[in-house]
Order: sequence, then C-alpha cells, then structure tokens
Amino acid sequence: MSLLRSRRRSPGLYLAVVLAFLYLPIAVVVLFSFNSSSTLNLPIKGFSLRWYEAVLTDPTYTSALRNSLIVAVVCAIITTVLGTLAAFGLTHVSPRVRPWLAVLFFAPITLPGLFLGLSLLAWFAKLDIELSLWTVAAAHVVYTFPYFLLVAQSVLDRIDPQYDELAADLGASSLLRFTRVTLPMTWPVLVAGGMLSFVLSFDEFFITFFVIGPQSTVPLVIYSAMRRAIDPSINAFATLLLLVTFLSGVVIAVLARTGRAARKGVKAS
Amino acid sequence: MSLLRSRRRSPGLYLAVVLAFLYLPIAVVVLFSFNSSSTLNLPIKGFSLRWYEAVLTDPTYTSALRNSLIVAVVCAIITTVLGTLAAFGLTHVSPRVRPWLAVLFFAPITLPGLFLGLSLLAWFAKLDIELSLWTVAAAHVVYTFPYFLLVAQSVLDRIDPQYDELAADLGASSLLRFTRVTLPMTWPVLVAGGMLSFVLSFDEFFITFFVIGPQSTVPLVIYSAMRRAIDPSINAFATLLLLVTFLSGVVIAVLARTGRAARKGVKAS
Amino acid sequence: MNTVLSLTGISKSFGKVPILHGVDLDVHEGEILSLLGPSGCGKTTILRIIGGFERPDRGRVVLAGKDITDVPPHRRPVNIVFQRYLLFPHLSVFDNVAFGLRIDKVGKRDIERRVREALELVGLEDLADRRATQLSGGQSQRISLARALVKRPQVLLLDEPLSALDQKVRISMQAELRRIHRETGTTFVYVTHDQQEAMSLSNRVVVMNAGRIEQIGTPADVYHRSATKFVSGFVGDANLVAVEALDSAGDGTEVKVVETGQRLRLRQTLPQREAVLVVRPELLRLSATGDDGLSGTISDIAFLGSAVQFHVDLDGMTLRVQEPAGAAPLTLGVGDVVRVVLPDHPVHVLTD
Amino acid sequence: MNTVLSLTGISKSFGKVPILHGVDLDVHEGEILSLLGPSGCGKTTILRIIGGFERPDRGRVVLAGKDITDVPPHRRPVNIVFQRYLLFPHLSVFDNVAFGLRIDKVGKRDIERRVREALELVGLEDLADRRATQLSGGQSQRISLARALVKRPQVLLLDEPLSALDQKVRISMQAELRRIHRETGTTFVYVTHDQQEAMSLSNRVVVMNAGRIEQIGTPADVYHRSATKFVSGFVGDANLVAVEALDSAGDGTEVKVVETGQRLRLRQTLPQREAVLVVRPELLRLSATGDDGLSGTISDIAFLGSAVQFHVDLDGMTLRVQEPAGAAPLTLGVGDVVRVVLPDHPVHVLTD
Repeated sequence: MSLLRSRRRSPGLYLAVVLAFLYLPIAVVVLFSFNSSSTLNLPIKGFSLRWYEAVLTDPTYTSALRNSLIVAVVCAIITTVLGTLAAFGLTHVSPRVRPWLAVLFFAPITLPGLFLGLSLLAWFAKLDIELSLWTVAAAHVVYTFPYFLLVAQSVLDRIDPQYDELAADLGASSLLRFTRVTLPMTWPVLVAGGMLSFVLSFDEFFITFFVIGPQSTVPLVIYSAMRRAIDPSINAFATLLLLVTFLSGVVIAVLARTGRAARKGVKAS
Repeated sequence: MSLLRSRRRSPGLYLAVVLAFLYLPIAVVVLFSFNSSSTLNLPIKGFSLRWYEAVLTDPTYTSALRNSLIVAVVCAIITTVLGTLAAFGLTHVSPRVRPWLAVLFFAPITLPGLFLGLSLLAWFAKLDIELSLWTVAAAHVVYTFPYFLLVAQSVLDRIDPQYDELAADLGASSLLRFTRVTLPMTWPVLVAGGMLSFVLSFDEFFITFFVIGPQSTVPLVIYSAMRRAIDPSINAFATLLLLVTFLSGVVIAVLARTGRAARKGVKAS
Repeated sequence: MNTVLSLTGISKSFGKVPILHGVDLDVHEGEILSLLGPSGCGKTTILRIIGGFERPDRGRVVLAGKDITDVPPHRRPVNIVFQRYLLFPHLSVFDNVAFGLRIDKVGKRDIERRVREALELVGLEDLADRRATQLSGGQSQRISLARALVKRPQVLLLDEPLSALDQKVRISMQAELRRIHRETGTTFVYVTHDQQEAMSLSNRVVVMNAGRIEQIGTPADVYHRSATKFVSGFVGDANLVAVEALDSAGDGTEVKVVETGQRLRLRQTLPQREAVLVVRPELLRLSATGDDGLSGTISDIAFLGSAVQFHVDLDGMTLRVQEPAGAAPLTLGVGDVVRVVLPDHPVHVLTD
Repeated sequence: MNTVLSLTGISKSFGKVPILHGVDLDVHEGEILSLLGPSGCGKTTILRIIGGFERPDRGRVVLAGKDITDVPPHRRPVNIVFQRYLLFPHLSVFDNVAFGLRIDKVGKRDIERRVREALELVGLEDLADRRATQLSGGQSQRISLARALVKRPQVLLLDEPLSALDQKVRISMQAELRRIHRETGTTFVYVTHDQQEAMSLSNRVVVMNAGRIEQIGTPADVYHRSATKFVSGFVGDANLVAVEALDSAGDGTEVKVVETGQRLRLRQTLPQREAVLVVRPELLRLSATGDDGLSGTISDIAFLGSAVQFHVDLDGMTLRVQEPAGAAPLTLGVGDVVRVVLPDHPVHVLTD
C-alpha cells in the first residue's frame, strides 16, 4: 500500500538466494528419487519411478509406514484431548499464576529429543513397561504436547473472554459454555494442533529410537538404510515422508486461517 | 478478575498430573546425576558431585562442550544477521506475495532433522566441501533460520508500520529509518531470536551427526556414551546440557517480554 | 414508584485498588437509569456486580425482593448488552437470538415466535438467516439487544452499548433505544461516559466519580441544578465563577468576582457570603456596548454550526459564551473588547 | 490570498477500488483547511498524497511553485501528525522532538533552542526528560505536534489528530490548535470526519464524498448554505422537506409539502417549481396553538442539556425540532399534537 515500499529496490534477488540455500538440498533428494540410475551424480541420467515401486513393495518399508501412521494417529488423538483440556485449564487459572504454569508447560520444547528419549527409556524401564509402538506413542505425546499447547493457546488468547460471560449471562452453565460456545469457535485451530502433533510424531526419530521395541518406523528405516549402503530407494522413501509433512502443513495452514478468519470477522465488524 | 473463574473448581490437580508426566523423566536424570553410586536404581543411595567431576576433567567431554559452543555461537550470529535482513525484506515485499514467501521460509520447520542432515551431506559432498565444525554451523543455520524468522516476524508484525512513515516524514532516508527507528525498537526480540538459534544448535543431534567431521559435540557424546555402556557421568553431562537450555530459555523469555513491553507502552498509552 | 433492584453498601476493590466505596442505589421499575462518569469511576463495575460477573467485597444486591448477591450470572433474571458487538460468530442471526432460549429449553415453536418478535422489535426481521459476521456495527448491536430482550429480563443492563459506533449511527440508535424502551417497558440500567447520551436517554442520571455517587436526579436536575463542581463540569460545559457577596438589597445582590475583582449584580440573594456561580455558556450573552455584566477581551472563537462559542478573557479568568449562530454578532473577532452579560433570572449557585 | 499548495486532477485507485476522481484543490497560505467527510471518502488519501506516502495515478501536486509529485516523503518540506499517538518509544520526549532536526544535522545548540521553543509552544516544556511511554494521550499528541512543527514545515498535515482522544480532551485540544495556529501562522491541512471539529477549527472546509469534493466554503457556508443534500446531512442535522410551489405573491410563496400534502407559506420566492427546503432543527419552533406552520404529533423527546430535541411525525414524515432548554415548553410530551413553525426569514433551498 505504501509508496515507501514500492520505491525501495526490490529485495527479490536476496530472498531468492536465501530460499535456494534452504530448498536446493531438498530438491536434490526429490530429484534423485526419480533417477533411473542408481548412482548419486548430477545431472541424473533419466526419469523413472523404479525407486517408488521398490519402496511400496518391500515389506520393510511398508510395515514401517504402517507403524509410523499408527503411532502418529494415536499420538495426535491423545495430545489433542489432553492438550485441549490443559489449554482451557490454563485460561481459567488466576492471571498471576498463569505465566509460570505456561513456562512449565512450554519449557520441554527446548529439550533435545535425545534427552527426552533417554529419560523416557529410564522411566519405562523403571516401571517395567515393555517397549512397543504404544510406548513410542506415549513418548511422542510428551514431545508434541507443548507444541499443541502453543497452537491452542494462540487461539484461546485471542478469543474475547467476554464470549464466556455473554453465554453465562444468557443462562449457560460452565459445561454448556464450553460445548456450545468455546469449542465451536475454536475447533479448526485445535484440529490444526492435532495435525501438527501428527506430523511431529511421524517425523520423529530420536525418541523413537530409544523407546521402540522390535518394530520400526519411517525415520528409523531411513536411518538404518543410510548406515548400510547407499540405496537410492531411500530417496523415494524420504520424498514420501516429505510429501506427508508438506500436505499436513498445508492442511494446518488452512485450518489455522479458518480459525483466524472466524475470530477476525467478529472483532473487525 | 472474573468471578466466573474463581467459582470453577480448581483445575490444579489435573495440571499437576500433566506436569508430573512431563517433568518426572527429567527429574530422574537430574537426580541420577547427583547419585553417589553408579547403579541406576531408585531411590538413589547418596548425594555426590563425582559424575560432574568426571565430566569436567575428561577431554572427550570438555572438547565436545567447546565444539558445541563454537558451533552454536557461530550459527547464532549468522542466523541473526541473515534472519534480520530476511525479516525486514519480508515486511517490504508486496502484501500479495508476502504470505507465499512466508510459507516458503517457514515450511522447513516441519522437515525432520534426519532429512535435512541427509540432503545437506549430499550437498557438501557434491561441492567437495570437507566436513568440519564449519559445515555443522552452516547446516545449523539452515535448521535455525525459520525459527529465527518466526520470532522476528512476531515482533515486526506488531510494530506499527506508521513509525516508518513517520521517520520518513521527519526526513529520514531508508537506511536511517532502519538504524534509528526499527532496530532500536526491535533489538531485544532479535537478540532473543539469536539465543533461540543458539539453543537449537547446541541441542541439535541429527544434522550434526551427518555433517560433522572427526570432531564431536555434546549431543553426539551423549549418544555414543549411551551406546557403549551405561556410564552414570552421562547423567551429569545431560544435566549440564539441560542447564544451558534452561538458562537460555529464561534469557529468551525476558528479552521477548522487554520487546513486548516497549511495544505495548506505545499502543496502549 | 416500585423499586425493582436495590444495591446497599456496595464496596469493591481489585487487588489493592479500591473501585467502589459503599454505593447505595435504587432502580425504579420501568425506568431508564444511567450511570454516568469518567472512565475508572466504577460505573461498569456496578453493572458487572448486578450481572453477577463480579462479587462485591461488601454490600447486598436485591432484585425484586430476593437477595441475589451470591447467585451466579447464569441464574440471574437480568441480561446484559456489552460495549463490543459480541455476536457468536459461528451462529446465524436467528441462532444468536435464540441462544438463551435454547439453553432454557424453551419449546421450538415458542422460540420461533419469540425470536421473530425480538427481531421485529429491533427492526431486523429480514436478517434472521444472515451470518453474524456479515452485519454492520449498528446491526450487530441491535441483534445483541434482541438477544438480551428475548429472555424478558427483569432488568436490562447496557454497558456503553453505543460507544463503538459512528456518531451518526449512535444518534439514531439513541432514538431507537428510547422507542424500544417505550414498547417493552423493561427497566434499563445504562452505563455511559457520554453525558449527551445519558441526558437524552434517561429518566434519571446517576453521576459517579472515583467510586462514589455525586448526584442522582433527572437530566434537567443534573444539568441545571448540579450538586457539585464535578457534576457541573462533567455534565456539559460550565463556567464556574467564585464570588463574594458585598451588599444584598431586595431581590438582588452586589457581588465581587474573586479572581478578577470586578463587580456584578445578581438577581437573587446568596445563601452565604462566598459562593460559586455555575453558568452554562449558552445562558451568557455578549454585548459590544453598555456597562452591564463583566468586561473582557475575546481570545478565541469557534463556529459550532447551530451556535458560536467565544472565549472571553477577564484578567486571567476565561468565560465561555455560546451564542445562537443566527443571532451571533459575527462582526466580533479575536481581540475585541466586549461585555459578558448574565441571564436575567437567578443563576445556579454552589456553596461548600 | 497566496496559494501555497495546489492539487490538480488528482486520481487514485487502490487495486480496482477507485478512491479519488480528479480532485482539484488550492490551499491558501496561513489558513486552516479541513477535509471533511465520512470514512472512505478519500480525505486521508489526499493527505497522504500531499505527504508523499501515496503516488497519485494521475494529477500533480505543486508546493510553493515547485512540482513535488515525484519527490519522496523524506525530501518534502511538509510534516504530518498522525491519528495515533506515535511517539518513538525508545526515545525521551526531547529526543522525539529533536528527531527530525538531528536527521537534518542541525547544530547542537540550535536543536536545544528550537526543541525548547516547540515544547513551550505546546505547553509541555516540563516534560522534556520524560520517556515517551509515560505520557497521556493528549500529551502524546501535543508532542507529535511539536515534533512536526519544530521542522518549520511549509504545510502541516493533520490526519484526524484528535479522534483517539476523550471528548473533554478533544474540545480543549481544539482551542489549543487554534492558538498554535495563530501563534505560528503555519498553513494547516486538517483531515477529520467530525463536522463539529471541522467547523470550529477551519477557515475553510472541504466536504468530500466518494472521492469527489462536494463543497468548499467557510464553516458558515457549508452549514447554512449547503450546496448538496449530502453536505446538509453530513454537516450537522438537517430536515429536508421536498415542496412544490403553488402560488407566489409578492415576497412569499404558497407551497405544498410533497410527502404529506400539507400547505405552507414561505417568506421567499422559489427559483423553480420543485425544490427541497433545508431546515436546521434549531431554526424550527414548536407551538401548541395557532394555525401557523405544519401540524404533527410528538413521537420522541430527547434532552440535550442546552437544548431539547423533539421528533414530530407529520403523516409519514418526521421533522426534528430543537428548542433551547430554557425556553422549551417542557409540558409537552410524546403523543401531543403540536404545530411546527418555520423561521420568519427565508430558508435555504436546494434545487436539482
């Protein structure tokens, strides 16, 4: 809108360089996944889907895909339920205590996955819980929970608390206010938070590495494939992982936008 | 403030359970780091600093600590400079293009570290760059850049664009507007973003694992120690890592709050 | 007149900040009572105490003979219209208005009928199917009103409902509120910081300052017979002139203006030797000639449309004089020497 | 009068939305010129084009004989005061005011002197060392004014500078702006949507609507001699009465009110058979008896302090009548039948 902006020299070139730095490595992997030869040299020899075929028929890859999906879905559901309750709980504690509680909840975000994996393993061992996909899902909940809370808080913080008072004024009890007002106004963002948990869980390697039993997940398979030899089908598998991540990202962005639009419509009208 | 809130039954118990779930594993590691015995059984036998002594005298640990600090500091500085330029560049592109560019910039956040490490390794190999602490720092910049941008954007989005017009109106050229107005109003948050990059880099394992040469960093040492045998000094080392992370988190929170207070003072007056 | 709502000895602090100091207030059935005062005076807190959103530290709230001090908001037969246009964004206009009735499990047919009636009352029966986010500010606020009124509250609380609207919309909504009040007969308790709004809407105005009630009276009472300096300054514009009685003869008094030393003849006797005259600018007249009134120099002129306002400097004291625009001696300019003439009826006087 | 700033044929669109349609405007040296209109009329865009923040699609901007259409904002000898109180939060009050002088590399001693003078001008010389975040709204806006004036702009641009302030502060800031204008002699271009503000401040008012200028004139011109229906409705309140001349004799005319069919005698001749009378509410009078004027029923009464406003229904048309509060026949109530009497001088008339 401002003339000031259009008069500046375009920062386009500079932005292009930064983006290239970020995306070229990824582009290379995607490119190799369609390579018809098995050597990892540029330029690629020809185009083929052979590595994808290899990935989708090899039981190592397909069972890893299935395991990753199970863990990610279970983790997303548990995180969404627990996180929603915690987020609403936080809006109802006194304003003096809230920032401290928030710090406690969000601090684990800065914990390295290594650390979480290590300590959860000790924990499961201590409690004599056998390692399985379920321990992975539980561990992932610990990992994704603060992220979900961050997303949920971002919407709850912006929702006018007077909606709650308004609903009370019109006769709604605490429970009815939650089900008839707060949930309908916030669900897109809560679902977006759930999707984020799904992606984080699907991509997670380190915690999984520690707390999984005999089974395997997508990142683990990629990792062990890397260690064995350079099998080009790994590029196809990684591209699939990338695709899941990217599509989830799109869904998250759309949902978050829906939620924001609904809020804006009210405040700006 | 609202009576509605204080009338609710306290969600305290529920929050306590969630927090215990998050923090007990960490507490256990910290507890074991002060254990006088070398068995990992609860309750611990007695209190001692012997594992800390072991960690701080063993060259494996101290050189890893030094390497991690070098990488994290270099990464934080580069990310802050590049990220600041990119963030300001973004505020000056046309409003129609901005959301698309923003998506491109932020999307790598959802990429698993595994993936980034893999593709950066291919990238360095292709360009014949020898692996070293510098390749680690460069790779970490790719990883921390979107996070920095996210933090920087959060403050730039809230600063009234009219300050820029105002400074122009008072005779300031584009460069002077940046140095005399925008930077002084935003530096605490930019520094907070730099600190975040520092912590993310300090804690990072996976990318480092792929792109590092013969040297080692704190997370790598923890990982390999874990694989060899259960050496209790690892608990002390992990607790140190945790301490760095935690202290950085406090600094980040304080700086972000300073930045926010400055902005609020203006808008609310 | 029946008292429908009565507050006694209401005190309230937020943390260490005292907001209300023992407020007593009776609301009469069917009236529009305005709580008027500057921001922070406690008017909104009173409203929120009536609504049940705040609990008073001391004092009782009695509604229709029943003590409701400890009743939670969703069980009180009062409803509120907030300052912001808070329509539920996920519901249609119809569903917004029906919200309270559905909570109360009113029958489907009754809901349909009562919502239609409420929408008709606010003149928006055509918008029933719109989304709440597609309305203008004025329309949103009418729907908020319908949503509160459809529950047939014993008292309707209005918390600066018009202050977020444009000037023109605000004026037309005031007329609308007067009409709706006439048609429903509901008791209104109306909070505002806008004295023009309070005066044009209310049967009685409660002027508040710093957590206390300064005056309760009709709009004409608070405007023409202000009880305190605060009221005279907050409700409209007022010249406050401190005078000292010199000599009183018959129905008049010779007084000295304390600040300037000038002498002046009042058409009334003063209740005590020292007093403060409260003179509204539109009651004063300017005269270019004669020796009536007080002499001064015009220091500022502002055209107001229907009137012209003059600032007249009298040796360190400034009087504001408002002349009707038609009759205004527009030949006068800044720097001219004029005489300010008091009205020929008794003026309102404050004593300590 | 010298023209200091002149806009010719200014057009501007944002994307596909046209904002200004070929606006021509001359600003005279030393005047206060107000751009008045509803939001979206393009008044702020004109100000931003003068300031250099927007580039017009067509047309030229000439300042003191020099075409500045393509000069960037930081090289234009004009300064602006924005609506929001934008003080640099990281600078003290003194440094805020000195900002523009430091950019211009003015000498240290000159800066000290000129900043002190500017702070004195706005009456805040004591606050020089305060942090910018410690000020009230009114104080912040005065500092913004000092910061712009200290650069001695050829034209000072003000973009609704008072609209974020409280009513009381706004009124006193208006007097302050008139004083500062008198003392500095700077040319002011003032954007506002508040007709009262425009009238009380300006030498000339430019009334805008939908990207076009509707009328340019003195405040009295636009109020008493509105050029269009839009102006009469936007500047103050006006009753618009469509009439048809029946018979004109001597200096009077017998007319029929189109909407109600009632007859009325005007003390003037009409320029054509069909016309619209523009009658300000304060020019009408109510009479309970007699057969002068138009007969109607009172439908609404609002006390305004210095005046009382009546809505009188005349068979489907509503007239607003404003009587001075002192003289108001307060015995009248809603439902009473009254006659609305026109003033005994010619009323303003609009023709197509």
